[in-house]
Amino acid sequence: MKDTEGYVTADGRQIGGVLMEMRNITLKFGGVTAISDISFDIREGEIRAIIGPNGAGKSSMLNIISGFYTPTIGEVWYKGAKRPPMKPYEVARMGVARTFQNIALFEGMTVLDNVMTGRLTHMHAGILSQAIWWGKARDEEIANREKVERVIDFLEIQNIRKTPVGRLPYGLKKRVELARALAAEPSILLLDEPMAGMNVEEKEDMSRFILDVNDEFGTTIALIEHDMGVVMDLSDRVVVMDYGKKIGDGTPEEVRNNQDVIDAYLGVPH
Amino acid sequence: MLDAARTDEALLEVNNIEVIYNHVILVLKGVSLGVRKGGITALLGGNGAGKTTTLKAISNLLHSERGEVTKGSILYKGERVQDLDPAALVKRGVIQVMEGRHCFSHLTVEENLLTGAYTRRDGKGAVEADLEMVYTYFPRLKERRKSQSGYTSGGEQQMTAIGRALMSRPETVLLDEPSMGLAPQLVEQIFEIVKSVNENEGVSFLLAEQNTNVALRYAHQGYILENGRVVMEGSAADLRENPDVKEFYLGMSDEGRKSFRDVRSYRRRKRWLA
Amino acid sequence: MLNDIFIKPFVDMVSAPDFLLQVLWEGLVSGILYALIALGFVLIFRSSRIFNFAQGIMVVFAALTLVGLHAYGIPAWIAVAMTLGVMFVLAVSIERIVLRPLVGQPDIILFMATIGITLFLIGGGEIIFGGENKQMITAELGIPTGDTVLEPWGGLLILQHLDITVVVVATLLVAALLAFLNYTRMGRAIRALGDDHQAALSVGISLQTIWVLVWFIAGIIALVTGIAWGARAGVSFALEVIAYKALPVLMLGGLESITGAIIGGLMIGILEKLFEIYWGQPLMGGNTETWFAFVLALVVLLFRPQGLFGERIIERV
Amino acid sequence: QELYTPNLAYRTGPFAATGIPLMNGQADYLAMLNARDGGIGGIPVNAEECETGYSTEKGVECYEKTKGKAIVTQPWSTGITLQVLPKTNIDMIPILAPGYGFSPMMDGATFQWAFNMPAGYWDAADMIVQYLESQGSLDGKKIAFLHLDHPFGKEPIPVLEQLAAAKGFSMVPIPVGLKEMQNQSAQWLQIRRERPDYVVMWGWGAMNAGAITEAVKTKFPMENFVGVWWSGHDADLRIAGADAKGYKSISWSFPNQDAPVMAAIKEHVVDKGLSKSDAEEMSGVFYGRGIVISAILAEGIATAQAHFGTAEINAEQLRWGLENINMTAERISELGLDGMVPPFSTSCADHTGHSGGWMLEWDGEKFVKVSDLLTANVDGYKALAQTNAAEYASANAPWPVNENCSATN
Amino acid sequence: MLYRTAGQFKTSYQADQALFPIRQDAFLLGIILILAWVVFPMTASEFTFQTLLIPILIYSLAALGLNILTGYAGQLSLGTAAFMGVGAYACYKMITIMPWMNPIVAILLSGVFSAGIGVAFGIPSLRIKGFYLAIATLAAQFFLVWLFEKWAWLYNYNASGAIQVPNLEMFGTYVAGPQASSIVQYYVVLFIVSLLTMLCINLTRGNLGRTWKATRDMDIAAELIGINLMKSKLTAFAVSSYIVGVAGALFVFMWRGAAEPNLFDIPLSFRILFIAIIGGLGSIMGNYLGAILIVGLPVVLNLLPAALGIPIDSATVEHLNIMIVGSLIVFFLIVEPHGLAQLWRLIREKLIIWPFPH
Ligand SMILES: Nc1ncnc2c1ncn2[C@@H]1O[C@H](COP(=O)(O)OP(=O)(O)OP(=O)(O)O)[C@@H](O)[C@H]1O
Ligand SMILES: Nc1ncnc2c1ncn2[C@@H]1O[C@H](COP(=O)(O)OP(=O)(O)OP(=O)(O)O)[C@@H](O)[C@H]1O
Ligand SMILES: [Mg+2]
Ligand SMILES: [Mg+2]
Repeated sequence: MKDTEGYVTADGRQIGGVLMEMRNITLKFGGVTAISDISFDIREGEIRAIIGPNGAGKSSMLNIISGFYTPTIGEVWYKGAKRPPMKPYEVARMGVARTFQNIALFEGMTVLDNVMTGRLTHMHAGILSQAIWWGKARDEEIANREKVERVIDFLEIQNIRKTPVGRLPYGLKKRVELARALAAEPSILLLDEPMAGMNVEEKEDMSRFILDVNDEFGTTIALIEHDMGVVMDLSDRVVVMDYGKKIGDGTPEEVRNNQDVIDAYLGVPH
Repeated sequence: MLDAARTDEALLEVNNIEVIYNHVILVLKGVSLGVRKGGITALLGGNGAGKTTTLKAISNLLHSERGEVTKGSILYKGERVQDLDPAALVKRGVIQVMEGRHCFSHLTVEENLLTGAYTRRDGKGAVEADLEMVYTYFPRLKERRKSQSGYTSGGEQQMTAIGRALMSRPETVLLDEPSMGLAPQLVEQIFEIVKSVNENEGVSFLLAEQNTNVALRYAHQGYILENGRVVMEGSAADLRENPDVKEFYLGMSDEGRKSFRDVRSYRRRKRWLA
Repeated sequence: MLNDIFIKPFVDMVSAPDFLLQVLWEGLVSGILYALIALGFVLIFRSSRIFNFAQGIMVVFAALTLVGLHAYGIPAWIAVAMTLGVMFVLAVSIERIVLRPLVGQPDIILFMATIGITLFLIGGGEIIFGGENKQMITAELGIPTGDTVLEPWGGLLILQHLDITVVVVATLLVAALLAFLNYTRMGRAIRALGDDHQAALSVGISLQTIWVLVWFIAGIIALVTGIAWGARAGVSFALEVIAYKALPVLMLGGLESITGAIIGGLMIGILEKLFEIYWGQPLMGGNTETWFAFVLALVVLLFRPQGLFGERIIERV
Repeated sequence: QELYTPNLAYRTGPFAATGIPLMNGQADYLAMLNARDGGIGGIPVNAEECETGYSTEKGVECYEKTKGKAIVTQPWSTGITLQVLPKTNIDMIPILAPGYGFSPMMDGATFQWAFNMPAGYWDAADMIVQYLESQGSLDGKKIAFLHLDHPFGKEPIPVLEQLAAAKGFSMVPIPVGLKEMQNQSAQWLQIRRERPDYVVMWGWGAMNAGAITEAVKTKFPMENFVGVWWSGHDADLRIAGADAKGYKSISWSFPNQDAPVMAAIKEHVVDKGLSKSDAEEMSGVFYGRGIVISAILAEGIATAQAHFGTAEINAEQLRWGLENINMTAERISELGLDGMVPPFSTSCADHTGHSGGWMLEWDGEKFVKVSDLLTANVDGYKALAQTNAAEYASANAPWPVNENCSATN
Repeated sequence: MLYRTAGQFKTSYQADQALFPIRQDAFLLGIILILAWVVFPMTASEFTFQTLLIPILIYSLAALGLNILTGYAGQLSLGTAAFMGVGAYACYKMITIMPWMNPIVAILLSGVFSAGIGVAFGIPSLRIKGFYLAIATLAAQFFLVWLFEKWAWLYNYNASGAIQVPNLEMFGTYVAGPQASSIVQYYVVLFIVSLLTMLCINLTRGNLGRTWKATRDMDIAAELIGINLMKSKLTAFAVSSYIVGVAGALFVFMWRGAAEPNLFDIPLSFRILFIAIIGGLGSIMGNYLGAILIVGLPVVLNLLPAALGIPIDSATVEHLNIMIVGSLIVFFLIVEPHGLAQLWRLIREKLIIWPFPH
């Protein structure tokens, strides 16, 4: 498959060319090698899962993508160009949004404000305009509020709009986090265990949201998840990591029958 | 010993408790449940149902969150324990593994485990032996024993937290979402560990879980919490067969498991009460 | 100008080596005293993440209690024992009344609470002891007061016996503390508490016991500090301001490190003295000691945000 | 019917140690007058204290609180003095700041409402230099000026500089920060390096004890160490005890235990349990100074009462009284203050009085007089005072100046 | 159901973003404004102006400035007083160099200087966090106060080393200096404080406010979602120091009349920190509540014994005062760590559901 070529998924969706590519990534922390020489790509419109045992280096990989860690060796290519070293906020402004394994919401703010922060990269009014709440600042505020409300509706969190996030239960927090990421209208969305700590019903909801985002906005999604049911059902292609190495890469079908993957991670064929 | 340890003797009784946070937010609206000696009791329910709150009410960790038990009583071995401080409760053998890991991030993994033995007075040797036991349960921890736990992965922290609780040689363990964030084979493994600790050491468990499937496979007894109320209780086997539980908690419909991709319409939750 | 900054000070140092030695010695002694106050801070910070602003006033309070009790005719050493008793009661009451209801609150709230305690102790202390400057009962405690005069290179070096005693006692105290924290079960529990109150509670570490213990130890340190400072400059509430001196020490050494407190204290004590004598006084009108330590610490922090020996700040997502 | 003379006292805070004996002396003298004579001119004095803790902010609060009824303000700190000084022009209440405050206040024409008799800081500087000169020529000598780094500490610098130029000595100012008062090793190292012939100290509060202990430690010859009057507090010296023997302090007051007023206070106040003081404190310099301060105030009141023919005088009348004090030796002895304060008199143009003072020396247990009455050479800095006063007036324009007395100047 | 919000529906986001979406709040604010602009000035005595009204307003403003930095942007600062000092000295220099300058303009401009210095001292915050930063701000505190003392140009080489507010006129009335009357000064202060409060409300509810709060709550996450931490922290330092600087200028020009360097020392910083914290971090209204408590309480406590006829000397009152203030701080922190503003919010929540308990 060439970089620019897409492919068609089992359920008939058209996937585009390579959006993001990790080339020979190695990441070391002092003596610990969290990732060693991993390469893979994420294609436009794809739902790409990253799985592997605990401590395999999955979250670290996401952190590299979003610029929080700088790889010891290796390159990140984005939209066909090598990404120079960047601050995380610059990466975010290039259209990369994410959620976190240990929820990283702004606990002191309301749900609405949290989701509004997702739109910060789209708002540019100056400080004076904001101070007098007039002109650009005010228009922007209203326009973006509308966008945010759409996301809020979409994720069905209308009724907690004005609740401070600190008081919410875990599952809802995860949803708010997703809302914040979605509000940014990213071209690629990184989800780190979005369904941890949810029951089946909630996972179903969450799956639904993920699929819809992917469907409606064509957002590319990279997903870390431990629930094999979810991974197998949702993802188009799966990377499997173990101890910082890549041990498998392919469609869910291929991965689930890969003996290395079974040994290292699944335990039993799923 | 096996089932011999499991008796009908009530170890922990929660009677109709009400919990309020911050003086205004009513979270538990009369929850009653019982944990039998030597049993594994599962506490199920959706996000925000109040599972964590219930566990914290029992272990008396609510105070530091500005929560309060305003009504009802909590008895451990027939004795009222509401007014004890958490440390006293640990001395009595009740320990909680908190949701979301809560490791001491600047301590190494091994130091974390050793703090679990803080209340113990049975000598270094015994503690060492238990440390080895935890390491055989979780070999990954042995590899990382000298790392500061703040720098270990999510799953490793979860193992540390559970291992730390086991280090106190508890009688009763309150486990809050032990499977969260763990790789599938580890989830099974942890529940196996729970089972074997339960069977071999006679430790009773009260576990709050989202992973209903696994939880009901390992538990003897189950409660389902919705919106701060117990809406269903019974033996694990009964609950597994209940059609509502099947649909909402196990993701099974009549035709068997459905693909997540196929759940086309959002399911509206059916509430037993509300 | 450049000559004044880069050359002359060093020429001065070399040309009067006995004076330089004296400067270093004075710096060392002040450094040890700063470190002593910082130790109290560190201990409490480590066990509870409380930035205990009251440490300074505890020094005054301990010293005044000692002197006050002695003034009632109680023999010195019994007064010391009784003062320790008072510090224990203080530790228990602070834990009961202030800390317990505030478990799990944000750091800044606890910090404020300690300022509240400070005010309370100042007000209460002045009512009980009055504001007059009192004399430390140095002789009664058997602390040597004379001095030894050395003549290196034909110059003059005066070493106060009191200062020597302070250095020795402080060294012993630090050794004891280090042993306590590193080789005991309590030590580990203290560190665990610092990381996560809730989790510590959940494994059965009793906040109450540890906090009382830690505040009591801080009280003991305060008494030692109070005796040392009091012997130099008398005991009055004006001593309270020296607490500020401990802050840059903490910053430089790291908030949770005993070693850091000592090394930070010594570094600051010596460097600020050198700077004041060789640069501050000739070039800047003097009195640079009010800020030099802070600026030095600030510069160090820019390179090591957790101080020289502080725990690495764990930043993960 | 009373004379309300509030006192902005400071018995708390970092300077309490020095404040308490002063306040006690002040209070006890007025209590004695009330008990013995039924007050002044037949009406009792209400010398209520308002606690400032030496904080300027609290001081202003006290001023605002008391100014409604008060006939005088005793601000008790240079900071508070500076703050209320401009307001007195409008509120028309005299400030009584004996021996402290802003030295150009000696220009009574400009500072109509401010009084710092019997002597000001510039007088002190001049007298100290005179005394040192009497020990031998100052030409080519070096004097270290150890002072609190604060307006108070900097007050005498202009005069000292002037004198240095005139007498050929060099002056090295050594500031002590408010937070370094108890930890002066750097300053004393500097003194050791500079090897001055004399150290002159403008210290206050905890700074004094700090300096004296440091001086003992560094073996600075005590007899070459002289302080201003606020640096001569017995309790500060007692910490060093015999080691501080020879230390000197210029003073316009002296605690003469044999003065009749002491007996009167004992009889009417102490024995009735009305005093907050104790025997040790009462024998000290500061307690005695407190007495003198109240005596000056009382004398001002009495003068005004006599002049205006009414016992119940108001603030403006008291101003006249304070301007026309004439404390002759006879009057001093009449008041029972023998040997406690030098004679002086004030006028409309001269609000300081320039009484002069004695050099006191610590003999290991107490202060004793070691000089005859020294009087300052006021002419040396009169011009300076006038320039400063004029500057002050123009910076604070509109600033009413008392035209009537500029002629008598 | 006094505080009933049901039935007040919002039909547009604009309405929802109105300053006071709840009618009762708007009503309450109206009352407060009438009190502040009309009733107090008409009834207050000189003493009340000088010891309560004016200082409370100025302290509230200073606390508001600090609150922007600490409460909103999460950067703990112990150097507030020094920045007030910068504002005061800047204003003093401007007024003495350019005596024709309009005093209000000068006061508003002096904030610019403190904002500049604030940004300079804020730069370390990019690397230093939490208490380390707090102590680092003490470097600013001590260094600046030292500079005020040593740099004689700042106080025009006054012999006393203090700055003295000259008499300043505006529209034919004195607004500053000893000749100014309290009521005029009160209105000037009230005007400036109201103006800045208004701007702060807007800033904190808008985009910048969210950026700050995000930085405060979790700076790593904030950076990962696209917030430039440097910009966020430095704007917070700038805005905060601006307000603090203006408060400093008001402090000296509209109230104290004179200032010596050590006025701007640590106790003042702490005082303002108390106000911000007791009032409630991350709240605007809290600063006012806090200032009323911290400024008003000692005044009242001082008057109390006399009013009740208890014979107690003023030093003891002062000692008791300090003790009471200390214990009240602890007390309020225990009752509601998030301050009086939060207490009010809880009361309001209770009122909304009143008379039902939940
Ligand atoms: N500290 C708190 N302050 C206020 N409300 C709280 C607090 N902690 C929890 N709550 C509220 O209590 C309710 C129950 O929360 P709890 O954490 O017990 O749920 P849970 O069943 O454990 O959910 P999850 O499965 O998501 O962990 C939630 O609605 C939550 O908003
Ligand atoms: N900042 C860091 N410093 C040191 N070690 C780190 C750091 N970040 C991650 N590691 C180590 O790198 C390894 C990979 O961690 P990572 O969080 O990526 O695992 P993961 O695959 O996400 O695991 P999990 O499924 O448990 O979340 C772990 O062993 C972890 O301890
Ligand atoms: Mg992970
Ligand atoms: Mg939970």
